[in-house]
Amino acid sequence: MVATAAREIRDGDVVFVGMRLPLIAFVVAKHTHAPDAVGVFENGILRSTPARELLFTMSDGPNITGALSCLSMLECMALLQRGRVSLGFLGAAEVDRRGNLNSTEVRDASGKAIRLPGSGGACDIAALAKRFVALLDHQRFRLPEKVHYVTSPGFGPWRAGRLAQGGPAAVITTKAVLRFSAGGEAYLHSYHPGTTVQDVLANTGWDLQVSPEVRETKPPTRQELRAIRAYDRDGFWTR
Amino acid sequence: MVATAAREIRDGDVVFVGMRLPLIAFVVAKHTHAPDAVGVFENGILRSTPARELLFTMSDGPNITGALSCLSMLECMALLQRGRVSLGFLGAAEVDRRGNLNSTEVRDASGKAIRLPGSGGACDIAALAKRFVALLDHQRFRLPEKVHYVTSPGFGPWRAGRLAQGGPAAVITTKAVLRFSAGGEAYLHSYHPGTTVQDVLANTGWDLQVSPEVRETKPPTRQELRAIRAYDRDGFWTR
Amino acid sequence: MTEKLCALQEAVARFVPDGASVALGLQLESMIPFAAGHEIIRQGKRDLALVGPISDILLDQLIGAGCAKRVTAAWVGNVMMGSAYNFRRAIEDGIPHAVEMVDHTNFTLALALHAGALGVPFLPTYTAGGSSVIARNPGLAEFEAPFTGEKMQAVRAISPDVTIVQAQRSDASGNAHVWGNLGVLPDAVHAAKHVIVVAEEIVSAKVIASDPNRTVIPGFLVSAVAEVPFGAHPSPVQGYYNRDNEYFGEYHKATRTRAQFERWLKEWVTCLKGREEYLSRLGNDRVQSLKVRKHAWSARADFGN
Amino acid sequence: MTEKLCALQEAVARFVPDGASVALGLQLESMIPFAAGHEIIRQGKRDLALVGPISDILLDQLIGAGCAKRVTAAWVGNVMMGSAYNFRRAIEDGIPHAVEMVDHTNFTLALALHAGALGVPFLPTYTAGGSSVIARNPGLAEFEAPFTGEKMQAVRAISPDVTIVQAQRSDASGNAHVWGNLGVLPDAVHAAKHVIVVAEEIVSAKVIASDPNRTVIPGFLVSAVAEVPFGAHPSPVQGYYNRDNEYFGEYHKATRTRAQFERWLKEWVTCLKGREEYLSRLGNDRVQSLKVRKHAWSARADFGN
Repeated sequence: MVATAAREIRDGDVVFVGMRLPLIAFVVAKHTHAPDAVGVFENGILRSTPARELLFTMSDGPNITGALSCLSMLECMALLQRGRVSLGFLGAAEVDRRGNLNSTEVRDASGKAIRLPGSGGACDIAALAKRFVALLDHQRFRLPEKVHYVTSPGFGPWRAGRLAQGGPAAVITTKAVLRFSAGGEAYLHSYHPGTTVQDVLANTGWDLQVSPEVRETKPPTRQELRAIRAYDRDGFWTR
Repeated sequence: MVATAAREIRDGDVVFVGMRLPLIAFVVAKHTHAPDAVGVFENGILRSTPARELLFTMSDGPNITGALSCLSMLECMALLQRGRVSLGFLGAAEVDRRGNLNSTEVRDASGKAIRLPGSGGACDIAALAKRFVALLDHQRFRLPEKVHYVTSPGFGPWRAGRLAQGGPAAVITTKAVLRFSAGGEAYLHSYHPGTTVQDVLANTGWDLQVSPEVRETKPPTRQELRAIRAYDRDGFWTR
Repeated sequence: MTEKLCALQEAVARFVPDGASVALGLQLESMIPFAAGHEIIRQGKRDLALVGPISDILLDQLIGAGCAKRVTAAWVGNVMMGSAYNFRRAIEDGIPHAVEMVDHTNFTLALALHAGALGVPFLPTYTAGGSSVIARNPGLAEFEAPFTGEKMQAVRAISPDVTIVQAQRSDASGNAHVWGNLGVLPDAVHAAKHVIVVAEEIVSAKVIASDPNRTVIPGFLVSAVAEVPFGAHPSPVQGYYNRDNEYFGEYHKATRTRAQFERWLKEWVTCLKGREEYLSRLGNDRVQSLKVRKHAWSARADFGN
Repeated sequence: MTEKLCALQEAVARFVPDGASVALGLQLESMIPFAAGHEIIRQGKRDLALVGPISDILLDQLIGAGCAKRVTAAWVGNVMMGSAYNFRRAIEDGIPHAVEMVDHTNFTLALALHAGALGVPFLPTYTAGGSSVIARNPGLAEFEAPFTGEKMQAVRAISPDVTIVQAQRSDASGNAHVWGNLGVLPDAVHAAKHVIVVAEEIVSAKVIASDPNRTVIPGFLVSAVAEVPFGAHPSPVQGYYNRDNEYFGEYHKATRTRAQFERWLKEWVTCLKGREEYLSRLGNDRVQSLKVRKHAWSARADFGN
């Protein structure tokens, strides 16, 4: 999942790096195919070199030492709003058929509202990055036909007037990679090694379209695995 | 003129210090009766101690060395707009009966437009400081009944919704101090030593009201003169 | 300049009245003013309107202790571990009492404070269109932009009654140096009616004046400054100490139930007099192990002439 | 990071095309990029739309040399001496040709660049109401604010084609340290399509990375960086050299008439190849006398962990 996420980063990209797993994906990309990518962190940090030690949060000391610049959150968000950010990463608790993301409030089986942490910068990345990629733990209840709280908007009428193209470029789950048609409908692009198309469909909350070119996700290369292991030695983020 | 301007600064004031003469007035006030005044300079500098050497511009090295803070122009102007600036100083080429100031464009005797440098921060100080004081070279053509370009608005209908009270608290000229009635009309408050009420009236472009309590401007004290002379040794600003 | 140096107890007692809006945790996961937050809890402050983009687990502690009436934030949780249980209990079940949640995004919250700092009632943005965030937050509204006529979102200004900042070093007048990621700190300082600075160390005015570009917090905006070494633990302060990751993990495990949290709160906050007792409880070995050892000094800049 | 280091000649030739909007003189009276301005004059650039709050006498020189089609500024003159004669000749009498003047106040110009930096079409403000500035500048307009309904002024965004900044030190990728008063520099850098950095010295990436809070200009926004010692003379660069006050006085006296200015321009700009010849002309004694002697070093900050 982390290696697949890292591959979405192109060399030279200005990447808006969200909390948690994206922190690792950025480091892996920098160590492999995208040495010239620049990372933008919403706390105000810009980095052109990967942090030397494992980060638990983006404000950890090693992410500041040797940073390219330490700005304010406003200045980093302004990069997004000016269209200077080529790719944004964010996590979500739920993703729906139209690419809407929810990380604020879900319902449990009984219909009771469960409160999640909220948007952070997720809504901003979805609204303003030129491309964005969402990361998701693949479980059926996390892929409903329609989320009931839109933290980060996907494809829809509000696209007009926004800088972004609208909707995720990819949703990378623990089982698969979903992409979106020009019409804004999700489809199965690839399934990870160890799973199957059937398994993915059975764990998705709507009748997920399957690309005629569906394939197995390219497994992590030795180089990628080495970068992940070297960075997250104890497997805190990547077990 | 400089001593009279300095006296408008109260101890503890946050003073927006404009270009040229106000730079000296601030230093004199700090050295005499207002040691706790804070100076805000539109180039981004905040100072709580007077600069140790004579300044020709607010961005001269000595105004930066030992400054309280170096910010951006936006942050300094925001102090004004938030109502955190108790007093602003500005120069002008013309002042009219209603306290409108012009430092952008005047007409010569033939009616030809003469281009002056423009507002700088003058309009902002007039619009947003809680009180402001204008400095003027007292000549009849510089005190017309009505300026034809309002660089810095005085008393008028646009006051509604602004933070400032509107209009100058005082206009300090080379001959006199003008203040304004509650209705926004200028009157002669005091005339400087060496001049007379008649002289001031003869050199003002409208029928200037005279306060029944009109008096001679208090001459500079020895302490004030000492502070001016110690700072502007060669008399560049204060001859 | 007036001397504003006082004990943290006094600063909180004077400038954080019940019912106040309080901005804190301005630099996201670093330099969170935990010592000040714990003092707020110990003094039993009530009905606070808490403002902060994230504040990691400090918001959760203040909510669990019953200090908050409202939370205006973009993200409330435990950044490393996920959910924050007190926050969930308050929102889902009204335990210990109901708390109003005003959801922002990081950007809209940054803009709200920026509007406060600029002294304008709102600022325009393209973010949040089409989201439920804008639908549910009355401080966000669609409007038509002048000049272009396009639909944009307006973010209403937030001007906190008090902003609490953690700084690396300050002089006795509250002129403070801060470095590392700044988050929303500059705007939260400028937008606030009062500012409390909690500094790792109080230094001479000369040290601060030697680098005015580092003086992110001008003292004349500051109401009180307190010296509290290790005041941000378990969050990190660049150049002073690292993040205590284990502490965040332990907190997560130790606060799953309300009863567990009450025990935790007693042990780590209400039974302690202040930061010194807290550090004793933490133990010298742990404190020492967190201190910065690999120094990385900034290249010097010449402010001479 | 890509290497962007080049000669100033090349930077100007590539990134300042005829007709471009060019922001410069961002820090008011200090760190004005005179060397870059003179290169623009030597290369005979035409129809430039100059943007700057003040730029002291550099705007006057560019106008006199016939490079400007439009000037968008808050104040154009000689700060120490008063009027700028070329500016007056151009506006009053169309000499050497007519120039369009768009008047701003310092604050509205700062907000226009801030809007450009934030990526929004306008920003709201309370300044300039009731002035002729707003009446004559189409980039300023009254509108009704959302939420409060009050009348405010909208300032239209300015996004310069190129921003030219003077920096104290930069690495070869354009990551640059700037200290002292910042003026509108941060916003002008962020708002621009291209950025040219003129640095007093090029230093190693390590020096720059040692203090990320000093890196006001992130290299990935920079198109070209040139090393030009004394590139801001006669304006001052904190820590490097002081203001050459006499030069401003001499310029004032030497440019009263068009013929005088033409002589001045030949002597100081068009007959010289570049900054080295300019400094020879200035003379070693004068250069040495301006150099900073009373050093005042910043207290160090620890970025370690």
